[in-house]
Amino acid sequence: MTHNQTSAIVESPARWIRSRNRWTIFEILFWIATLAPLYFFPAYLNLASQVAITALFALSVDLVLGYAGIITLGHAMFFGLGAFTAGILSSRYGWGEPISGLLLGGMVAALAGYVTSFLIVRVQHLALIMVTLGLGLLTFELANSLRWLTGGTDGLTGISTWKIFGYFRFDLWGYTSYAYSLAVLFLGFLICRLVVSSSFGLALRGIRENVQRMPAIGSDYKWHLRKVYTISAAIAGIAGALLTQTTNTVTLEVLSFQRSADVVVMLILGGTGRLYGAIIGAVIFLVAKDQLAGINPQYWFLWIGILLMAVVLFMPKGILGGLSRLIRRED
Amino acid sequence: MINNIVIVLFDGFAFGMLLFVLSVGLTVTLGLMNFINLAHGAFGMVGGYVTVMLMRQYGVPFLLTLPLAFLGAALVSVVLERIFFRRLYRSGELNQVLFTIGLVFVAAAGATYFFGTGQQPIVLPSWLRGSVELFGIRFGVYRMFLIAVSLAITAVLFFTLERTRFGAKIRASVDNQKVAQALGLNVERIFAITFALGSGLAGLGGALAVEIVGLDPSFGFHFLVYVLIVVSVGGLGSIAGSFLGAALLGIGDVAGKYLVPELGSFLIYLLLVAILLVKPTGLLGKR
Amino acid sequence: QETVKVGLILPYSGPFADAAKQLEAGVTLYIQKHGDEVAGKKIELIRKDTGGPNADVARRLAQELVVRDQVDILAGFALTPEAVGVAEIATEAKKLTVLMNAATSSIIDLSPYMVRTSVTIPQVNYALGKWAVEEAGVKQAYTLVSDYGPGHDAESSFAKGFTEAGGTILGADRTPVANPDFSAYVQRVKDSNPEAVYIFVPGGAQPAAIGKALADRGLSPPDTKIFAQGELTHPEALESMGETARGVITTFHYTLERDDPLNKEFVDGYHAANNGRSPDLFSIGGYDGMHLIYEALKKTNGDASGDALIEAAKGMSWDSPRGPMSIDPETRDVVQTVYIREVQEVDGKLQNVVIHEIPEVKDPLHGAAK
Amino acid sequence: MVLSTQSLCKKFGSLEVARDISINLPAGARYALIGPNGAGKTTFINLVTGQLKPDSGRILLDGQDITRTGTADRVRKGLTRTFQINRLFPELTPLESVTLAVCEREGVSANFWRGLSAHRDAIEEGFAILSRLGLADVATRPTRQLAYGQQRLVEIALALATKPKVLLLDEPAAGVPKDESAMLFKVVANLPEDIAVLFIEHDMEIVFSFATQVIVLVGGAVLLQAGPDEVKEDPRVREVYLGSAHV
Amino acid sequence: MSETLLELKDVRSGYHEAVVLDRISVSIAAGGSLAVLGRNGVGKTTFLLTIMGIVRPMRGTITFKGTEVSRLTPDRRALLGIGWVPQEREVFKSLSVEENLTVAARPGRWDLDAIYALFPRLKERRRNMGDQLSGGEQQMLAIARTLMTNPSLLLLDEPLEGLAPIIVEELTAAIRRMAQDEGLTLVLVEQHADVALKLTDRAIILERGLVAHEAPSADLLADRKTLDRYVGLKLDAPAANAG
Ligand SMILES: Nc1ncnc2c1ncn2[C@@H]1O[C@H](COP(=O)(O)OP(=O)(O)OP(=O)(O)O)[C@@H](O)[C@H]1O
Ligand SMILES: Nc1ncnc2c1ncn2[C@@H]1O[C@H](COP(=O)(O)OP(=O)(O)OP(=O)(O)O)[C@@H](O)[C@H]1O
Ligand SMILES: [Mg+2]
Ligand SMILES: [Mg+2]
Repeated sequence: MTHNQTSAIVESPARWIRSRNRWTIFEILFWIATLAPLYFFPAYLNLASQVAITALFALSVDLVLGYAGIITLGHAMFFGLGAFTAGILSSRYGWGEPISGLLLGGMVAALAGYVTSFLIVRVQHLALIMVTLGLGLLTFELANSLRWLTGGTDGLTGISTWKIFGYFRFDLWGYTSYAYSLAVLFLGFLICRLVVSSSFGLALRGIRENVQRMPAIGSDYKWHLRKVYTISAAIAGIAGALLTQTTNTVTLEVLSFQRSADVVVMLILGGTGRLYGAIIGAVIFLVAKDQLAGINPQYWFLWIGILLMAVVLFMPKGILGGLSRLIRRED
Repeated sequence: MINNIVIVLFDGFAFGMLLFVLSVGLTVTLGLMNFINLAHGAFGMVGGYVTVMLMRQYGVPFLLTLPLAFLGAALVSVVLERIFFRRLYRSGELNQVLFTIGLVFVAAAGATYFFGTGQQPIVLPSWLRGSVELFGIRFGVYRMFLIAVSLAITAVLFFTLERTRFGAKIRASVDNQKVAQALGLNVERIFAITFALGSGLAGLGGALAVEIVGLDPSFGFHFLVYVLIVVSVGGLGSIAGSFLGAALLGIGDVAGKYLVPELGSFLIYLLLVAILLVKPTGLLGKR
Repeated sequence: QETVKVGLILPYSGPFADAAKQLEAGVTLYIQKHGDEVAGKKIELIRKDTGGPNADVARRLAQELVVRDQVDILAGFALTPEAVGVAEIATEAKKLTVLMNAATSSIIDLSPYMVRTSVTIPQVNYALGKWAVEEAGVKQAYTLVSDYGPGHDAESSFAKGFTEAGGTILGADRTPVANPDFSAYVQRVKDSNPEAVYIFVPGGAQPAAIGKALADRGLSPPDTKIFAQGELTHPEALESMGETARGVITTFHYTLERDDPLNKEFVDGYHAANNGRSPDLFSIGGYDGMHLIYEALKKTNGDASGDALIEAAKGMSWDSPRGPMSIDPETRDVVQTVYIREVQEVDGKLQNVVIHEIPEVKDPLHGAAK
Repeated sequence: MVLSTQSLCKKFGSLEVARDISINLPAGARYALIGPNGAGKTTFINLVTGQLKPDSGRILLDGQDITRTGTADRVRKGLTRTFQINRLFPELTPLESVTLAVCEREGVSANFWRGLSAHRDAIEEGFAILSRLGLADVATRPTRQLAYGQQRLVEIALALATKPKVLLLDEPAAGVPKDESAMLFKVVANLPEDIAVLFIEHDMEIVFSFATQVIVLVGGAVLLQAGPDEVKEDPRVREVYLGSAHV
Repeated sequence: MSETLLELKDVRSGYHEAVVLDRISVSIAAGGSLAVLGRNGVGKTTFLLTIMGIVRPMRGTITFKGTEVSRLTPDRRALLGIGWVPQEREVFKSLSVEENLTVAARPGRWDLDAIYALFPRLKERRRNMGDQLSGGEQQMLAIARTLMTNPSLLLLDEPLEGLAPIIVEELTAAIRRMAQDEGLTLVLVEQHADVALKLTDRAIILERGLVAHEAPSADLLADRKTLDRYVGLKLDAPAANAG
C-alpha cells in the first residue's frame, strides 16, 4: 500500500470506494470492440449472437456463483424456462413480438427462481450443488413428459418472431440477431454491474466469504440469497428467450445438464466474480469450439480439454484473472 | 405377490450396488480428500477399457482382469496426480472442476482415437451369465456377483479407512494440510496413495459396470450425475454412507418404477432433492 | 473447375458421436466408390458438429454454411432436433436438404426442400404391428419404449398396426431415456404375462441391457415373443446378449446380412474402409443420401439450386444395398421395403435373418393424413 | 434489566454445559464472565445470541422474550457478540466488512439499485470505527493478510458497527498485545453509558481493572456473582480457576 | 550450554513480494530457550513459520542439528525434531481429540498418559471432535498434539492465550520443567513479555522486520525502558471504572 493511497482513504473513504467502481478505459474499449463483428466479420454474426446470448447467461450465473458463492449445476432450468416461454408464446399462441416475449420469459424464470430459492437457501456446499442439479434435471424431465406443450425431444416447431419494433426483420446473415442480442447483453450487464457494486453486492460477497458470520452482524442473509437467485433467474430466462427468438427453435436441450455445466465451465474459464470473466469465458469457449470444430469436428474437444487444463495450471483465477495480474505487474 | 416384493427388492439392491461400485472411488477422492474429481468417470473408463481389451485381445479371464483394471486406473492416476492434481489440492473447488472436466474431454478424445466411437461389448464367462432359480424366483447371477463384490469392497474400505490411523491421517491432511505437514505427516504421499486408491476403485467399478451399462468414449460423462448423487446422498467421506445411499437409491428407484412407472425418470432426482433437503449432509455425512 | 459444396451437419461429439461417425462413413464410402466428380462438378464436403440434439446449434451451423461457406446442399442430421433447427434456413436459403437419418415423420413437412433417405419410425413399426397379428398370430402384447419422441412414435405406430389387425395391447410402459436398469419394467411385463413384448430403445448400450434383463426374468422366445425395431439386435448387442437373443424378431429397413450382390459389395467395401466395422442404419442412410445427391445433380446437369435439385429428387427410385427404394414425389419421403427379421444361428453365429419382406411401404402417418 | 436469562439449560449429550443459568445485565453494565476452560462461557453466549437453542429456560431482551428469535433479528434488536475464534470475511477489506455491517444495520444492504458509494454515511461511519481501533492504515487490505492481532480488532469493529445495546465479547483481547488491548478496552469503556457489556476474559489484570461485577461460571453453573475484590478473595474461585498466581 | 541446535543466518522472508523479516541472524544452543517479542504484526509468527518451513526464506540459511534445512519441506523438518504450535490452534476438526493426539505421534517421553496427566480436561473430552471443544481446550490440544511428536525444538506461538490462570500456571511450570530437566529447546512467542522472559534465557525483539534488540531474558526483564519502547508493555490502567 502506497502512502498517498492511505491518505486518500483517510480523506474520504466513500470517494475511494467510488473510484474503484468507475468505468475504466478498458471497459469502454471492450464495449466498442463488441461492435466489430457487425462491420468486420459479418460471416460470423450468427456465432456472435450465440456468444452474446451465452455471455448473458454466464453473467446470470456469475451473480450467484461468483458473488454469492452458490455453485449451481442447474441454471439451465431458468434459461430453458425463458426459452420455452418465448417459444410457446409464439408457436402455441401466435404472439411473436420480441420485447414482450423477452420480458415474459424473464418473468416466468424469475418466478421459478423465487419459488426454488426457498429450497436453495436451506442447503450448502455439495448438497447445494446437488439440489440445483436435481431441480434442473427434474425440470428437464418434466418438459420431456409434457410433450403436448413442449414438443418433447423433437422440439417446438412453428415459432416465428416478429420484427423488432415492427421494423427490423431477422435476416439470414444475422445482423438483426446480433444487434438485438448485443443490446440485451449490454443492458443485462449494466444491471449486473449495478447489483454487484451496490451495498447489496457487498452483502453478497460477505455471504460468499463467511455465511456463518452474516447473522451475527444482523444480516437476514437468506433473503439476500433468495433475491439474488431470483434476479439471476430472470436474467437467465431473458437469455433463454433471446435464444428462442434469434433461432426460432427450442429443444429440450435448453434445459439440459450439459448446458448448465457448460456455462459454469465458461464462467470459471473466464474468471468468476468479475462479470467480464463471464463474457470473456463465453467468447473464448465458443469461438475456440467453433474454430477447432471447423478444423476437426470429431476431436475438437481434445483441444478444449487441453485449454481448460492449461488455464487452470497457468491462470488459476481464470483468463481474466491471469490477464489482470499481468497488467498489474507491468505498471 | 411376496415373490414380486422379494425380486423387486433384490433387483433394487443390485442396482444400488451397481451405483455403489461406480461411485465408491469418488467417495474416496471427493468424500475423503475433498477433491472435486469430475474425471472420476474417466478413470472408470480406463478400467472398463482395460478389462475389455484384455478379454478380447489376450483372452484374459474376466475375474483376473478386475484387479488389473484397478491397477491400470490407479497407475494412470498416480502419474496424473504427480504431474497435475497435487497442484490443485489447494487451488479451490472451481479450478478442480475446470481441470477435471478438461481431463474428461481429453480422455474421451483419447478413447475415441484408440478404440473408436462404438460400443465395446464383453462376453462374461458362462458361470456369471443368466439366472438361477431359488424358491421359485429367478435371480440374475451377475447381480448376485455385484452384491458380493460390493459387500467385500465396503468391508475392506471400512476397516482400512475408518478404523485405522491411515484414515485419520487422510482426514487430518484434508482438514489442514499446513498443520498436518508441520506435524511430520507426509501429506503428498498420503494424498498420492489415497488418490490412487480412489481412482483404482473407479477403474474397478468401470470394469464391473461394462456388462450392464456398456462402454464407449462418453462413459466419462455418462454416469457423472449418478455417482455425484450417490456420494452426496450417502454423505461426504463415509464409505458406509455411500453403501447405504446407493442401496436406498437403488431400491427406491426400482421399487418406484415398478409401482409408478410414469414417474420413472423423475424418481432418482426426487429422492436426491428430498433426502438432501431433510439431511443436507447426506445420510451418514458429517460435513 | 466448379464445386458443389455439401454441408454435413452431424453430432460428431458427445453421446451420439458414433451415429455421426457411421453416417459419415456411409457418405465417404459412396464418394470413394463413385468419385468426387459428378456432372462436371467437384463434390466438396464441409463437416459441422452439433454436439447432440441441439436445434439452435444446428440452425446456426446451417446459417453459417449458407452465408460463410456458401454451400449448395445441406445434409446429415442424425437427430430429429437438428433437422428441425435447419428447416427454416433451408426454406429461406432455398437449399436442398437431405435427411440422412432423422426419423420423426412430421419433420419433412417443415420445409419443401427436404428429402429423406433413411426411414421413419412409423414406417417400420406399423408394418411390424400388422405382421405380428396377421402372420405371427400373436393376439396380445405389452409395449416397452424409451420415454422420448421416437419411443412415443414407435409405441403408437406399433400399437396402431397391432390393434388394427385385431390384437390387444395389454400394457404400455415408458422407460427413462438414459436408463441403466430395466428390471422394474421387465418385472411389470412379466406380471401381466403377455404373449409378446414390443421393445423400442435407442441404440448404444441399452439394447443389450434390456435383452439380458428380459432373459433373466425368463421372458424369451419362444415362450414370450420379443418384437422390436432393428437397433435391438445390432451386431455389438447380439455379441453381448449371446444366446438370449435367439428368436428375437425385429423390423428394419436395412439388414446387414441381406443376401444381395449390391449389399455384399457395400458391406465388403465398408469393412475394408472402416477397420472391419459393419455398416448400420446410419451408414446406409448416408450412403443413399449421397446417391440421391449424385443422381439429382446428374439430372439437373450440375445445376445445384435447391429448386432444381428437389424437383429432380422427387419420384427418384433406385436399387440400394437395402433393396429397392424411391422418393415419394408428394411427400418427399422415403418409400422402401420393410424387412421382418429373426435372430437365428447361421454358421454358428447369431444373426438377423429376413423372414418376411413388405415391399414399397410408405410412411403411414403421411398416408393417413391425406 | 436490558438482558436477563431465566434458568437456561443446555446439554451436549450427557455433558451439562448450562445448568440453570440466570443472569441479569442492567444498562451500562461492565460485567466479566470468567471460569475454567470448558466451563460453558462461550456456550452461554451462543445460547443468548441464538447460535444454539437452549433445552429450557428463557431469554429476555428489554423485557421482551427472544428465546425463539433468530440470531440476525436479535442483532438487529441490539444484542451483538464477538467470537472467540475469528469469524471474518477473509477477502473483504476491513473497511468493506465494517461498512457491510453498518449497511445491514441501516437496512440498506438489500438495496441493489444504488451504488455502494451512495451510502456515504455508512462508509464514513465504518471508517471511523476502524480508526478508533487503530486500523485505519490497513483498512483497505484484504483481511486475510492482516496479522492475527489486527484481525482480532476487526472482529470487535464488526460488533461495534451494529450499534449494540448489549455487547457480548468472547475473549476480545486474546492475541492482542497489551497496549492494544488496553486501547481496545478503552474504546469499549467509552461506549455510551446505556450499553451493557459482558466480556469473557482470562487475563485477570483486565478483568479486575475493568469489570464492575464478575460472574464466575464453573461446570455450567454460576458459582458466584460479586464485585472484583470479593471474587479475587474467594477461596473456591482460587481453587478452581485463579490458582496461586493472584494471591 | 552446549553446541548450537538451530541457526538462522541472514534470513529474509515474507509473503510473495512483501518482505516481512530481513537480515535475521539468530542461534539457539541445544537446551536453550529464546523469547521472541515485538508489536502486533511485526512478524513473530512469520519467524516461526520460516523455521518450520511453511514460509520459505527468500535468502539466507537455516541450519538445524548441523544440517541445512532451508529447502526442506515442513514434514521433513518435523521428522528432524522441530515441533510447532500454531497461534490459531488449528486443531483437526474432523478428528476426535484422541485422534488429534495420535495421528502424528512419534515415540518418546510424551505419550497419551503423560498428556492426559498434564491436561486432565482433554482426557474427559477425548471422544469429542476437534470442533466440539471450547477455545481453551483447543489450545491445550494444539500444544499436546505437538508434544506427542516429541520434538527436540519446540516453537510456541502465544501458547498461553485463552487459558485459565490456573492452567497457565501448570503449563508454564511444565514448560520450565521440560526446558530445565529434559533439555528441550524452546522458542516462545508471547504477548505477556514478563511471562515469556521468566521462562526463557535469551530474548530478541523484532521491529520493522529486523532484530532490534537481543539480550539475556533476565536483563531485559529488568530493562523496563527498552521493553516499553519496543513492546509497549506498559498497561496503563484502562479508564474502565470511569465508564
Ligand atoms: N498470508 C499473508 N500474505 C501477506 N501478508 C501477510 C500474510 N500473513 C501475514 N502477513 C503480514 O505479515 C506481517 C507479519 O505478520 P505476523 O503474523 O508474522 O505478525 P505477528 O508478529 O505474529 O503478529 P501478531 O502479534 O498479531 O500475531 C503482518 O504485517 C501481516 O499483515
Ligand atoms: N458441539 C459440541 N458437542 C459436544 N460438546 C461440546 C460442543 N461444543 C462445546 N462442547 C463442550 O462444552 C464445554 C463448554 O464449552 P465452552 O466453549 O462453552 O467453554 P468455555 O467456557 O467458553 O471455555 P474456554 O474458556 O476454554 O473458551 C466444553 O467442555 C466443550 O468440550
Ligand atoms: Mg470459550
Ligand atoms: Mg502472530
